[in-house]
Amino acid sequence: MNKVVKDKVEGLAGIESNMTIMLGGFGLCGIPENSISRLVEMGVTGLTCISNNAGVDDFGLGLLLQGKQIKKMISSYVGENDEFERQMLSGELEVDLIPQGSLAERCRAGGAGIPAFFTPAGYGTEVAEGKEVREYNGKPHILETALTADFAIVKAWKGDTAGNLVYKATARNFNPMMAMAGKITIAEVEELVPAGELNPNEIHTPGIFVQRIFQGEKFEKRIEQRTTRQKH
Amino acid sequence: MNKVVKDKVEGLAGIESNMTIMLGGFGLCGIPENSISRLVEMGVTGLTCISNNAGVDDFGLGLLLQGKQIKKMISSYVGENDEFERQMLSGELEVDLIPQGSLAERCRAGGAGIPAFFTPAGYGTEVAEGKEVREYNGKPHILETALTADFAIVKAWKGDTAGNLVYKATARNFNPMMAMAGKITIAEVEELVPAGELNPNEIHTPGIFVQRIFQGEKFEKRIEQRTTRQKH
Amino acid sequence: MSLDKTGIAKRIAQELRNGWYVNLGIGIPTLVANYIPEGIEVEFQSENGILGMGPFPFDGEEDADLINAGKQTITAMDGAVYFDSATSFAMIRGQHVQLTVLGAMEVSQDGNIANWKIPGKMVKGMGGAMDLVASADNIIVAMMHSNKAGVSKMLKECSLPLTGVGCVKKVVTNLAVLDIKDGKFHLVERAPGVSVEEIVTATAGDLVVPNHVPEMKI
Amino acid sequence: MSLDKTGIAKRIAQELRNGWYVNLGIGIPTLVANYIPEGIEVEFQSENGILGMGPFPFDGEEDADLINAGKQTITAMDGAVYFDSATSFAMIRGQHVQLTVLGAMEVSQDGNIANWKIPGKMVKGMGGAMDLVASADNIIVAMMHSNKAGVSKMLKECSLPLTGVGCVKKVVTNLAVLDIKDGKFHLVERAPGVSVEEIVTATAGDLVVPNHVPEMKI
Repeated sequence: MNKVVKDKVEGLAGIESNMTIMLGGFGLCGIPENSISRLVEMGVTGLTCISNNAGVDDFGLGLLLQGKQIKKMISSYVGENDEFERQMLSGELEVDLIPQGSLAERCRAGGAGIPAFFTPAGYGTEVAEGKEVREYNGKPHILETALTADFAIVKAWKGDTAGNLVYKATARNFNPMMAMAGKITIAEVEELVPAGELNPNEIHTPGIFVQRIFQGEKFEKRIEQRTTRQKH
Repeated sequence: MNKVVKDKVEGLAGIESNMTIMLGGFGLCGIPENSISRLVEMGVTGLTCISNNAGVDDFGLGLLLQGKQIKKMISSYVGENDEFERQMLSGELEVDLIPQGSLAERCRAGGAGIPAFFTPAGYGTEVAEGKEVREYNGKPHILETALTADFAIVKAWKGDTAGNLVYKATARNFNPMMAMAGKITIAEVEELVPAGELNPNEIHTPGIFVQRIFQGEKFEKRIEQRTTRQKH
Repeated sequence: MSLDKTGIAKRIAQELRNGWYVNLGIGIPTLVANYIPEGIEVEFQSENGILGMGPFPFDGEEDADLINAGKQTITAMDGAVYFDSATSFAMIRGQHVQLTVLGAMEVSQDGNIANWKIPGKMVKGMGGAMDLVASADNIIVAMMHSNKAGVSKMLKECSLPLTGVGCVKKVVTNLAVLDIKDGKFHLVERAPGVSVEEIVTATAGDLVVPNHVPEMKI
Repeated sequence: MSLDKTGIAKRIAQELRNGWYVNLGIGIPTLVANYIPEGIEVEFQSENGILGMGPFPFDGEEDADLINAGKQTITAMDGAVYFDSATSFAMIRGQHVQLTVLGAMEVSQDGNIANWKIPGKMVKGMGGAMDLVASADNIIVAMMHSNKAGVSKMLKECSLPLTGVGCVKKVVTNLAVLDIKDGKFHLVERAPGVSVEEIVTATAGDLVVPNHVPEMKI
């Protein structure tokens, strides 16, 4: 079951303007850098992007914002991005803010064939407006629905030709759920190995969720908040 | 965060008659053998057991059935067990049969604070009786609720003192979800190692879900259907 | 001459398409794995937690921790992956599995299926079958056309408790290949040497028979 | 003399109990990790996917793939584990995390909290805060008693869009420790050298003041 495509060009073929795209990552950690740069090159516009964050001004999804390629962002946290704030406050950009846990669970639900579920998150806030409320265990919960996307683009540390993926440390974050929820899921990996080289016990995303895989050309892996301490 | 208890005696302390207990495993694969033998020794009765299967006549949960320790079974498949069938058909044993995927998801939901979710499984069957039906994507779904237990007992291949668990091959099955859904979760492992020895990237069940861990004395690991082929 | 179980499995194997993920139920469906057509690559999912299931292990190489949903010892192919039951049914419910093949006690002409319970007599449980039939777009039922007493299992309505409703679109039996649509069985192919009359007689539900019914090529 | 941020963190650290899993928000809450009382072992969860978060890395040892929810480079302790965001919030929503400490713009006397949005001015998003406050049984808010303009953040009702309702039970500010119950703030402790009058003045919501208000021990 060979899922390998040559590069980001072949990997992202078929993505068109006005589509809905999920992108893995938390901040700049674990984002599909090569695919984002390809989206810039492709010049597709009117995108609805589902991603926990919106990058920074000159990296990550910020690059798509600069080019006004995004019509709508579905995210949980969008600070650290001036251009984003400007477009949002001016009304150029639609923004749907979702509690982070609900965002993660809604993506998982989309991939898992669960069309809706109840969660306590957001009850009593504007997030709950128009949503069904039901009490369980003496506590109000709201009904949230699944999220899916035309394409999901995820970034993994290692992947094999069958599409199995392994993430590194906290670069895992939203990638596994989004991989499940794409009608077509594209994985860019730092290292692509033949099927059989990954230990089947240590794979995070089974290849069944991945339709295309390629090794990224170059990973800058920019750090957003470099915090360190001195050796004594 | 040391979760280690001495042995199965200390591990299962506090389990009382009439409690609800989840037990990991699929068939006889990945079942907490040492804990089951301890439940037999303890002689607790009136148990409600949530487990995908009910063991065979002389192994796994079959041992508890022999001693009439189980009041109710919540399972998806209970074949291969004559004593089970006898108790069920005679009405001695209450049985709640649940589609396997719904069982897995209901345990996960219990552990994840999701009180209810919609699934297509079982619509139009007796499983759906009395349950709310709602259409999503043109397809009817039924509302299923979360499952939790007083104690969850799981079996892992390796575990560390912080309660982190790694399962082997298909012995993983229901263990991870049940580990999440126990008010108190007990893990018996084949090999117990110091915290720091397991690769944090390769852990299946984070220690936060596990309250007690011990190394099992002895694992018979009985095979239910030994199927092989000849070397040519 | 009607097909044996192997014949049914061989015919179903012809339905496999390159790149599919396939879930095979216990019994006849399991045999399908032995007859994958040349040039076709598929991967088998077993709902207890493996994708990329391989053949049975060699004598003495069985691993108690590596079984399929039928509790049989198996092996793993290169590229295989293990996962938990929730993830397994996420694959199934989320329609990531392209084909499900399973057995049945009864199938009705509106696509209902019963295969998990005989009230008062036999209650093994539905296992993963209810999730599979409610989720999959592409379900093939593999079964004998009639039961051991000679009573048709292809019915107007199922008499046994249902496993799923309106979900079966194709049935392959020892006598025929039938499609189910518009609330009727449609005869598509007959087993080698089996007459249309035999199939009509053995089918209790409404059966649409075209002018020409080709013989299966196995 | 009111507390600085470090003082607030030190006071909150006294609330830690042995064996707890703790989620610390961005800002003052992060500092709590530096003042764990002797003999107390806790483990820190960061909602982007780590349990067993350690201190910042040494210069030159930063790993872009290992950050906390504040996007800061971190390290992992022995026994740490990484997981995906769905699992992370399963821990939070499923109440496996014993204590959540987070900041706020406003808290009301019925336990409501607002910390994610100033309409028309600032919209950063709620991140994980709504899940955290809706799920946790034990939430401590760490904040300054008043904003930079001197306006109280301890209100009868929040004026900003809410993050959660009826969820805050304890607030530690630069001036005091307050419990919230029965729809009122209750003064529990005052910061060293801070008078009850100062606290009363700085609290816009209803404040119950007992006869004796002990001074914090820091």
